[in-house]
Amino acid sequence: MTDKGISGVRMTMKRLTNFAGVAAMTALAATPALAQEPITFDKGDIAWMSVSTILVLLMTLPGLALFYGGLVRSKNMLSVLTQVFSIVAIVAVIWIVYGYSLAFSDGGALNLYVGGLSKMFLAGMDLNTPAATFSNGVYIPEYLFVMFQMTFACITPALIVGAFAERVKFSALIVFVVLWVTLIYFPMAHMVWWWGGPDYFAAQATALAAATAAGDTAAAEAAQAALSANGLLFNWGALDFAGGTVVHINAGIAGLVGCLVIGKRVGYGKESMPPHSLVMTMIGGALLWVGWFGFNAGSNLEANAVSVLAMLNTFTATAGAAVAWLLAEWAMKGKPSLLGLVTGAVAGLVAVTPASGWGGPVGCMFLGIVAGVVCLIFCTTVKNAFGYDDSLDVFGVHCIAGIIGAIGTGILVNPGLGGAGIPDYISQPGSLIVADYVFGTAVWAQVKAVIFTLLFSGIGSFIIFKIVDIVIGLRPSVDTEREGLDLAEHGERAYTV
Amino acid sequence: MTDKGISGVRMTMKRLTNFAGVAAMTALAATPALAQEPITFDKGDIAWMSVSTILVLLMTLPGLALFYGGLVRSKNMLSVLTQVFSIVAIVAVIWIVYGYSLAFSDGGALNLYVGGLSKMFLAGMDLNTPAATFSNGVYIPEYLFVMFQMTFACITPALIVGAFAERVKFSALIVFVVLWVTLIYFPMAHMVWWWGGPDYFAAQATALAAATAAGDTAAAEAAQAALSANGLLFNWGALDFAGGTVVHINAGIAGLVGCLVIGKRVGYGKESMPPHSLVMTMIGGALLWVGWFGFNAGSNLEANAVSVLAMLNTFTATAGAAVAWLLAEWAMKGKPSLLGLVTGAVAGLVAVTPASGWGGPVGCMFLGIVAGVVCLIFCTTVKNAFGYDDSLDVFGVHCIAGIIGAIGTGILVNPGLGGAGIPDYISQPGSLIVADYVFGTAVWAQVKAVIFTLLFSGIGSFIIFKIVDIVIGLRPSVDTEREGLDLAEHGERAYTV
Amino acid sequence: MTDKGISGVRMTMKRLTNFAGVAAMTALAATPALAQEPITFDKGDIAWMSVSTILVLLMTLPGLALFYGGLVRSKNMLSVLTQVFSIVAIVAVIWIVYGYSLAFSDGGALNLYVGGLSKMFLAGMDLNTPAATFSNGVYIPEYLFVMFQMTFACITPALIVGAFAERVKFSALIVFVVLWVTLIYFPMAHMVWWWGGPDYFAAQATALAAATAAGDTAAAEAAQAALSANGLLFNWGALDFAGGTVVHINAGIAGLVGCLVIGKRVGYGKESMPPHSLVMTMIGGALLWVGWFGFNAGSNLEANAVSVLAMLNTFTATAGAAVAWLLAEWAMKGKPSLLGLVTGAVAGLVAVTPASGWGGPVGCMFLGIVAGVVCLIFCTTVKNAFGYDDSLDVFGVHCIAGIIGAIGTGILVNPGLGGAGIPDYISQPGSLIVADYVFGTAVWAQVKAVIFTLLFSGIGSFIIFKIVDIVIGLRPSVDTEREGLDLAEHGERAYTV
Amino acid sequence: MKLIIAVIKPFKLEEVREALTTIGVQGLMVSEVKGYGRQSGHTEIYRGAEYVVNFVPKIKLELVVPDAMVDKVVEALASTAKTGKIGDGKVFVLNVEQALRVRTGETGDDAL
Amino acid sequence: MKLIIAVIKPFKLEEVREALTTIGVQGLMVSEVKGYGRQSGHTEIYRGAEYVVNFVPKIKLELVVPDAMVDKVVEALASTAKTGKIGDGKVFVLNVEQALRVRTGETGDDAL
Amino acid sequence: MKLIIAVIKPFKLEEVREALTTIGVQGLMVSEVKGYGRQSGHTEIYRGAEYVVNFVPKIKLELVVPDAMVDKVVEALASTAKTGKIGDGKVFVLNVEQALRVRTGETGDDAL
Ligand SMILES: Nc1ncnc2c1ncn2[C@@H]1O[C@H](COP(=O)(O)OP(=O)(O)O)[C@@H](O)[C@H]1O
Ligand SMILES: Nc1ncnc2c1ncn2[C@@H]1O[C@H](COP(=O)(O)OP(=O)(O)O)[C@@H](O)[C@H]1O
Ligand SMILES: Nc1ncnc2c1ncn2[C@@H]1O[C@H](COP(=O)(O)OP(=O)(O)O)[C@@H](O)[C@H]1O
Repeated sequence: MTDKGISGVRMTMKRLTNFAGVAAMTALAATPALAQEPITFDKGDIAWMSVSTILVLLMTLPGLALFYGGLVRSKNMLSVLTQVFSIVAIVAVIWIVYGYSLAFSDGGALNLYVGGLSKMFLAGMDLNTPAATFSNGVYIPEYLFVMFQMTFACITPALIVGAFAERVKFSALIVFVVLWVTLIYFPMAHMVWWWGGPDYFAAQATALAAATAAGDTAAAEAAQAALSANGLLFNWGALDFAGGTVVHINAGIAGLVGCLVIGKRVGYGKESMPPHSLVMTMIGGALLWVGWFGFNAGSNLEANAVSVLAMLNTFTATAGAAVAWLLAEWAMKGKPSLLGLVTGAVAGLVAVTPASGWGGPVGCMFLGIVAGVVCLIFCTTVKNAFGYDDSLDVFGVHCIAGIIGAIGTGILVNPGLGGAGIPDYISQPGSLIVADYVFGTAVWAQVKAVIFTLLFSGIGSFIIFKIVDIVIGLRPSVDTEREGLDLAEHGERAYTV
Repeated sequence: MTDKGISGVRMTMKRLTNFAGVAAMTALAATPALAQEPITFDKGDIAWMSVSTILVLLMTLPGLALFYGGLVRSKNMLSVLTQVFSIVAIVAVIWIVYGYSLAFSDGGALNLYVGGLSKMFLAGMDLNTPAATFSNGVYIPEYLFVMFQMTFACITPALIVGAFAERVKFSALIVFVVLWVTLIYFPMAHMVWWWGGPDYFAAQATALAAATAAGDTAAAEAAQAALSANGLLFNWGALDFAGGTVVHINAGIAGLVGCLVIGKRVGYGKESMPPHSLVMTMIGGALLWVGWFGFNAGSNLEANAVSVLAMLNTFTATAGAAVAWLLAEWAMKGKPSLLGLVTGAVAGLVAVTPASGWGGPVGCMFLGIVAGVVCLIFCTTVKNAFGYDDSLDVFGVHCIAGIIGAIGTGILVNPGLGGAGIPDYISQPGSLIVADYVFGTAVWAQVKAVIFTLLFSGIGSFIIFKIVDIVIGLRPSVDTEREGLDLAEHGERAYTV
Repeated sequence: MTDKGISGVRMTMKRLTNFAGVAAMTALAATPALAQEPITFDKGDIAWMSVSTILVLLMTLPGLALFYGGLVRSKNMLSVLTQVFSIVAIVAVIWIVYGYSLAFSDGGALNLYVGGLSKMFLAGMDLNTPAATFSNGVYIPEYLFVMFQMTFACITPALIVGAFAERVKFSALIVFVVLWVTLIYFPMAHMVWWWGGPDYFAAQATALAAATAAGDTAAAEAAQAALSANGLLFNWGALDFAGGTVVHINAGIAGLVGCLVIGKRVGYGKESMPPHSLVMTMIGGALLWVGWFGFNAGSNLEANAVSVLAMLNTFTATAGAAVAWLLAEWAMKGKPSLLGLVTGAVAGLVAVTPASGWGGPVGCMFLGIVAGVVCLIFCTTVKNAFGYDDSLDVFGVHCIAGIIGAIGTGILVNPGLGGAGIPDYISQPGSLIVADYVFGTAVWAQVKAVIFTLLFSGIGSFIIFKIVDIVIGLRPSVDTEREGLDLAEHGERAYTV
Repeated sequence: MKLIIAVIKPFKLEEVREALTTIGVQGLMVSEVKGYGRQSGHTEIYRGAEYVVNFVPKIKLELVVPDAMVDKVVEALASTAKTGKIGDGKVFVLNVEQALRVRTGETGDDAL
Repeated sequence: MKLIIAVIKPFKLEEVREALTTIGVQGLMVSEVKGYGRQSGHTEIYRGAEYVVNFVPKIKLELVVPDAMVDKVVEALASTAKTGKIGDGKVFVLNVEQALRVRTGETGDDAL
Repeated sequence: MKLIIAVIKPFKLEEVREALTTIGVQGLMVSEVKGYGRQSGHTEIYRGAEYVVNFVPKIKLELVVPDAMVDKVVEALASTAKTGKIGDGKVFVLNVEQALRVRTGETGDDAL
C-alpha cells in the first residue's frame, strides 16, 4: 500500500532535526500495521475530493485560460488558450506515464529530492489502493489522490505562460513544459509533499519508543530513519497547505526568468497593448476563485472541519485582497478598476494557498489585504521601475503573493492568532496534537523554503529556457509577432464577427 | 454553542402566536443538553454544503455579473461587472466583521428584529462549533454555515444594481450597499431565519410540558419565552425555504425604488439601447441556473432526500418557466427569443426559491409556468405602461416572481398537493411531524411576510438612497453617461478588438 | 418500490441467453425482500449524485451551447443557443410528464422495448422512494435518479442540432425534438438501462436455485422470467457505462440523417464560413470536460472507488485524445490548432463514456488516443470526400467516437488489460463477482448494440425528419438563411458592440 | 452630383438620419471611425500600463446627392449635428462624376 | 485616375473581388458600413423594448483605377453585384488628383 | 482644400499620427479596412475546412487639408508609413469643394 500526503511538515521540527539526512530505503517497504486492517473509504470524502479535483480543472480550463487570454491582444488570444489547454492535456498524459511516480513514490537513495519509477503507468494500483490523509485512520483511494494531484501538475506550468505571452513559439513552449515538469515540478512536489502519513508515523514512533526502551539501538535507528524518509523541505518543517511554494512561487519565478530570457514584446512601451477583453479576464478570475476552493480545501484530502476552515480562509483572504487592491488603486491612480479588483482577488487566492489550513479566517483576511496592496505596488511601480515585460504579471502576482503567503503562514499558524498550530503526530502516536509554537523556528522554516524554491526553480528554469532557446529557438519572427500568433502559429482567428 | 437555522418557521403557527413578543434574553445562553453530548459532523453534509456554498458564489461570479452585463451597452459593461464583483468582496468582509453577528446571533432586547454584536469577527467560533440544521441531532460546522450564508449576503445587494444599471456613480453605489446590507439585509435575514433549532425547540418543549405538569409557571413561562426567541417573521410562521423574501423581494423592491430615485437613463425611450451581448447574458443565465441548486438545495443545510427534492423542484420550476415565457412571447410578440427563454428560467428560479423544500416537483413546475407568464407580462406591458426605467427588470423578475413564489409556497406546501406539509417540532419533542394544513392561515402568513418585506425594504431603501444622493450624489454627469461608465469611472474599456 | 439501473448488462451474458424473450409482467410487482428492510440513503452518495446532476446541466448549459455556438457565424449564434437552451427546458418538462415513465418503468408486454405510463408525473414517488445502484444494498432516492437521468434526456437531443446548425426552422426543430425523444430516446434508454437491480437479481437468483432444488418448475420459470425482465440491449449483454450508445451514437446518427435530409447550407463550399468565436468554443469545450465527470462518474450512481475510476478514466482518455489530435493535425496540416485540441478532447470524452467504469486508466488513455486520431481523419478527409454538410461534426465526433468507445469497451473491460471485468450478480446472489472474460462474446455484444442503435435511431430519425419536413418544413427561406437566423427567427442580435 | 462626407457624434446619428430623410435624402452610408481633432481623448490604465488614447469614437456619413440638394443637406447636417460643444464634427463636399444603381442600371441623379 | 466607390451586399464580396481581379484591378479597400436606403431594415425586441433598425449591413469597396479602366470596372461591378433585388447597391466615381505608392514612391497610375 | 486618403499598416498608425500632428494637421478620421493588393493574405483551417483569406488588415486615414499643406502631408505620410516591405500602402489626393465646422459654422480652410 502507499502512504503519502500533501502540504508541509506536520510534526514538530525539533524532533526531525535529529534524523535529518538519514537515508531510509526500507522504511516505506514494510507497513504491516496497515497491511492487516482492511481499509474502507468514506463516501463523503470521495464526493468532496472528486469535486475538488473537478474544481481545480475548472480553474485551469476555462478559468486560467480566460484570465490570461483576456489580457492579451485579440491577435494572440488563441495562442494563450491553446498553450494553457495543451499544457493541461500533455502534462496529464506525462503524469500517468511517469510524473506521479517521480513526485509520489519512494525515491530510494534520492528520496529526499525526487521519487522513483516504481509507479510508472500507475503500476500496482487498483480500486482498493488507499492513500493516506492527515488524519489517523482516514484514507482515500489512491486513484483519487493521483487525479487530484494531477490537476496541480497541470495548472502549475500553465501559470508560467502568462509571463511571456504574445511572443513565444508554440513548439518551443511545449518542449520547455515537458522538461520543466520533469526536472522542476515533480521534484519540488516530492520535496515538499512526500511523507509517510499519520499512521505510518505513529507506527514508527511507537517502534522507536519500544526500541529505545528495549535499548535496541538498531531498531531505534531504523525507526528514526523511517520517520525522516520524507521530502527535503518536508523535513525542514516548511508549512505549505496547498502549494504556495510548489505551485505559485515555483511558477512565478520560472515566469520571471522566462520573460527575461525571451525579452520584451515588439513595440513594448511604444505601442499600446491594452487587454482585448476584460470580460474574459473577469470570467477567468471568477472561475479561478470558484475553482480555488477545490485547490485549497481539497488539499485537506478529506471533508471535515479543516476543509471547511480552508474554504472559509480562501474566501476571506480573497475578499480582503480584492477590496484592498480596489481601494489602494483608487487612492493611488484615481480610479477603481475591474482589472485591479480581479487581480487583487487572485493575489489573495495565491497568498492564502499555503495558509488556508493553518490560519484563522480573520488572520487570513488580513493576509489577503497585505497581499493585495503589496502586489499592486509590485505590478505598477516596481515592475515599471525595472522595466521587464512580464506580460501578465505572473511574477508580480503569483511569486510575490506566494512569498507573502508562505511567510505569513509561519505567523498565522500561531494558535495565539487563531491559527491551527503546528501539528505533532509523534509525541502521542495515533493522535494528532499541537506542538508549542516558536515564532523564530516557524518563520525561519518558511523563509528557508521560499529561498530554496526561488533558487532551485529560478536556476533550473533558466537552464531549461536557454537549452530550448538554443535548440529550437523560443521566439517567433518579428513579422509573426506583428501578425499575431493566432494566424501565424495556429492558422486560426479568435473572432470573426 | 450556537443554534440557528435558515428558512421560514418550521413549527405550527398556532403554537407560536401564544408566545409572540415575549423576550428571551437567557434562552439561548444555556443549552445544557447539547453542551454534554459530543457533536460530530457527517462528511456527506460537509461535502454537500461546501459545494452549495461554491455554487452560490458561481451564480454570482461570474453568473449574475454576466447575466446583467450582457444586457447593458458595451460602454457600461465593465461598470456592471465591477459593481457585482466589488459588492461580493466588500460584503464578504463586512460579513466577517459584523454582518454575520447582526444576522445570526441573539439580539437581546431587539432579538425579534436584529442580532447582536457578540459574534463580530466570528468571535467564539472554532473548528468544532456546531450549527443546527432542520433535523434533530444533525449539525454542521458553524464555519460552514457562516460561509454559506455569506454568499447569500453577497448576492442580494448585487441583484439590486440591475435596476439602475448604466447610470449610477460607483462611489455612491458602494456607500449605498454598505448601508443597505447593514440596515436592511442583516435585519431581514435575522427576522426570517433566526431560530433556536430543532433540538433546542425539543428541549424547551419538554421543559414546558414538565413545568406545566409540575405547575411551575415561572419555568413554563421561561420555556415559552425561549420557544419564541426567534425572528419576527419566523414567529409569524412565514415559510421561506431559500430566501424568496429575504433575497428576492427584498432586492427587487429596493431596485425599483432605486431606479425611481435615480431616474431614467439619458436617451431612454429615444435612443435604442439593445443588450450588447446576449451571449454573455445566456452564459450568466445558465450559471444562475447551475448555481441556484446550491442556493435552494443547500438551504436544507444537509444532504438528504429533502435537499434532493429542493433540487428537483428547482429544476422543474425553471424548465416550466422558461418554456412558458418562450411560448407566451412567441404567441404575443410573434417570435421566440433567447432573452425571453433565459429570463423565464430566472423567473422560475426566483419563484421556486421559497417553495423549493416545501412543494412537490409537479406543483413547482406549475409554479414556474405561472411565474414565467406573469413576469413576461410585467416586463413588457406593465413596465411600459408605467414607463419607469428598471434597466434589467430587477423588479419585474425578482420582486414579482418572488411574490408569486412566496404566496405559492403557502399553497404548494399543502400535502394534498404533494407538498411536504408544515412541520411541527414541538408536539412530539425530538421528532419532526407534519401539522394539519389550513389554507387560510398558511397563505395569510405568506402574504403578511410579503407585505412586511415590501414596506420595510421599500421605505428603508428609499431613505438610504435619498441620503446617499444628498451626501454624494447617485448620478454621474450626462457627458459621463454618454461616454459610458467604463472609461469615465473605471478608466478601462471592456473590449479592444 | 422501484428498482432500475444505468449502464449495460452487469450479469454474465451466458446466463441471460437462457431467459431471452421471456415476458415478465409480474416480476417487478412483488419484491418482498426489499419491502421489509427499511432503506437508508448515504449522505455521501446524495452529495455526489446531486453534484453529478448539476455537472451534466453545466456541460449542456452553457457548455454545449457555447461549444456549438462559437462554431457558427455570428448571425446564427443566438439560434444555436436558443435551440440548446429550449431543448433542455422542454425535454425536462416532458421528462416529468411521461418521459421518465417511458424510460424507467415496467413496460408490460413491451417491456423489452419501452416502459409504461405508470410513473407519469412521477406518480407514486415520495422522499423515501429508493432507486437501486449497482451495489447490493446501496440505494439513492428515486427523485435523485429521476433528476440525474433527466439531464441525460436533455442533452442528447441538444447534441443533434449541431449537424444542421445555421439552417433549420426553430418551430420545426422543436416539433422534431418532442417526437424524437418520445419515439427514439426514451425507448433506447429503456432498452439499454432498464433492469431489476442487484438485490432484485439476488432475490430472483436465490428463488430460482430454491425452486430448481425443490423441482418447482413453475416457480423456477417465474424467477427466470423475472431475471430477464430487462431492456433488450441489456439482455444482449451490451456494456454501456454512461451512454455511448443511448446518447452519442444515437444523437450522432440522428444528426447525420438530419443534415442529409435538410441539405447543405446556402453557399457551402463557396463562401467561407469560419467559426465566429473559437473563444466561446473553447469555453464550451472546457465546460464539457468539466461537466462530463458528472456524466461518467455520476453514472456509477454512488460515490465509491468505481466512480473515482470512472473519473480518472474520463481524465486520461480526454487528455490522450486532445494530445493525439493536436499532434496528428500538426503533422498532417502543418499547424496545431485550438479547435483541433478542443475537438480532440470532446472525441476522447465521447469515446470513454461507455468504457469509463469498465476500463483501466492506461487503457482508456489509449482509447482516447485512437479516438482522437480517427475522428480527426473523419472530420477532415472522410467528410470532405463524401461532401455532406455536418456543420459541427456531430457525426464525425459523437457517432464515430461513440462507436470506437462502444467496441473499445468490449476490449478494455478485460481484467487482463486492467479492466474491471464483466460482473456477475447471479452466481453468488447478494455479492458481485467477476465472470470470465471471453473476447468474442464481449466484443460481439458491443457490435450488436452499435448496429442496433445505428439502425433504430437512423431509420427512426429519418422518418421523423421527413414527417416534420412535410408537415412544417425543416428549412427557412434562402433570404432568411442569408440574413441569419438570429434576426429572422428570434428578432435578436447576438452582439451589438 | 456631390458626395457629402460628414463626421458627427455617435449619439446624434438617429436625429441626423431623420432630418436628412425628411428633406428627401434617399440613402446614405454610415461607418464608425476614430476621430482625431481638438476634442481630447482619454487615458486608460491597466495595472501598471497607462495608455493615452487620442481618438474619439465618431460616426462618418457618406451620401451622394444631386447638386440641387447640397445646400439643404449641409444645412440640415449643420443644425441637427450641432451641440455647440467641441467635437461636433465636420461636413465636406466633393464632386461626383458618375453614379449607378446596380439593381436597375440607372445612372446619374436617377441612381440616387 | 478615378476613385470608384461601390456599395454591395456582403455575400457578394468574394464574387465581386474575383471579377475585379480578372479584369486587372490590382488593389482595393473593403469596409463594412451600415446602409440606409430603400431596402427596409428590421425590428428587434428585447423583453419590453422594441427597436426599429433602419440600417442594413453593406460592404463598401473603394478602389482607384486609371481612367482607362473605369468603365470596365463599373461594368464588372454592375454585373456581378447584381441580384435584381432591392438593396443591390450603388457605384460612384470621383476624380483623383494624385496617387502615391508608399513603398516605392511611385506616383500616378504606376502607384496603383 | 484637398482630401487625402491614405492606407497604411496598422502598427504604423501612432507614428504617422504624430508625424502629421507635428507638421500641423489638426484633425483626421481613422477607420479599419480590409486591404486587397499585392501583399498576399493567409490561410485559415478549421477542422476540415480551409479558407484562403485574400484581405490584409489595414488602416485608412482620411484628412482634409488646405491646398498649401498637401505636399507636406503626402511627404510625411510617405516617409513615416514606409517600411520598404510590400503592403506599405497608398496615398490618394482628391479635391474638396466645401468644408464646414459644425460647431461654429466656419467654412473653408477655417473649418479644418
Ligand atoms: N482636417 C480634418 N479632416 C478630416 N476630419 C477631421 C478634420 N478635422 C477634424 N476632423 C474630424 O472631426 C472631428 C471633430 O473635430 P474636432 O476638432 O475634435 O472638433 P470640432 O469639429 O468641434 O473642431 C474629429 O474627431 C475628426 O474625426
Ligand atoms: N444617395 C446615396 N448615397 C450614398 N449611398 C447610398 C445612397 N443611396 C443608397 N446608398 C447605399 O446603397 C445601398 C442600397 O440602396 P437601396 O436604396 O437600399 O437599394 P437600391 O440600391 O436597390 O435602390 C444603401 O444601403 C446605401 O448603403
Ligand atoms: N488601386 C487601389 N485602390 C485602393 N486601394 C489600394 C489600391 N491598391 C492597393 N490598395 C491598398 O493598399 C494596400 C497595399 O497595397 P499592396 O499592393 O498590397 O502593397 P504595396 O502598396 O506595397 O504595393 C492594399 O492592402 C490596399 O488596401
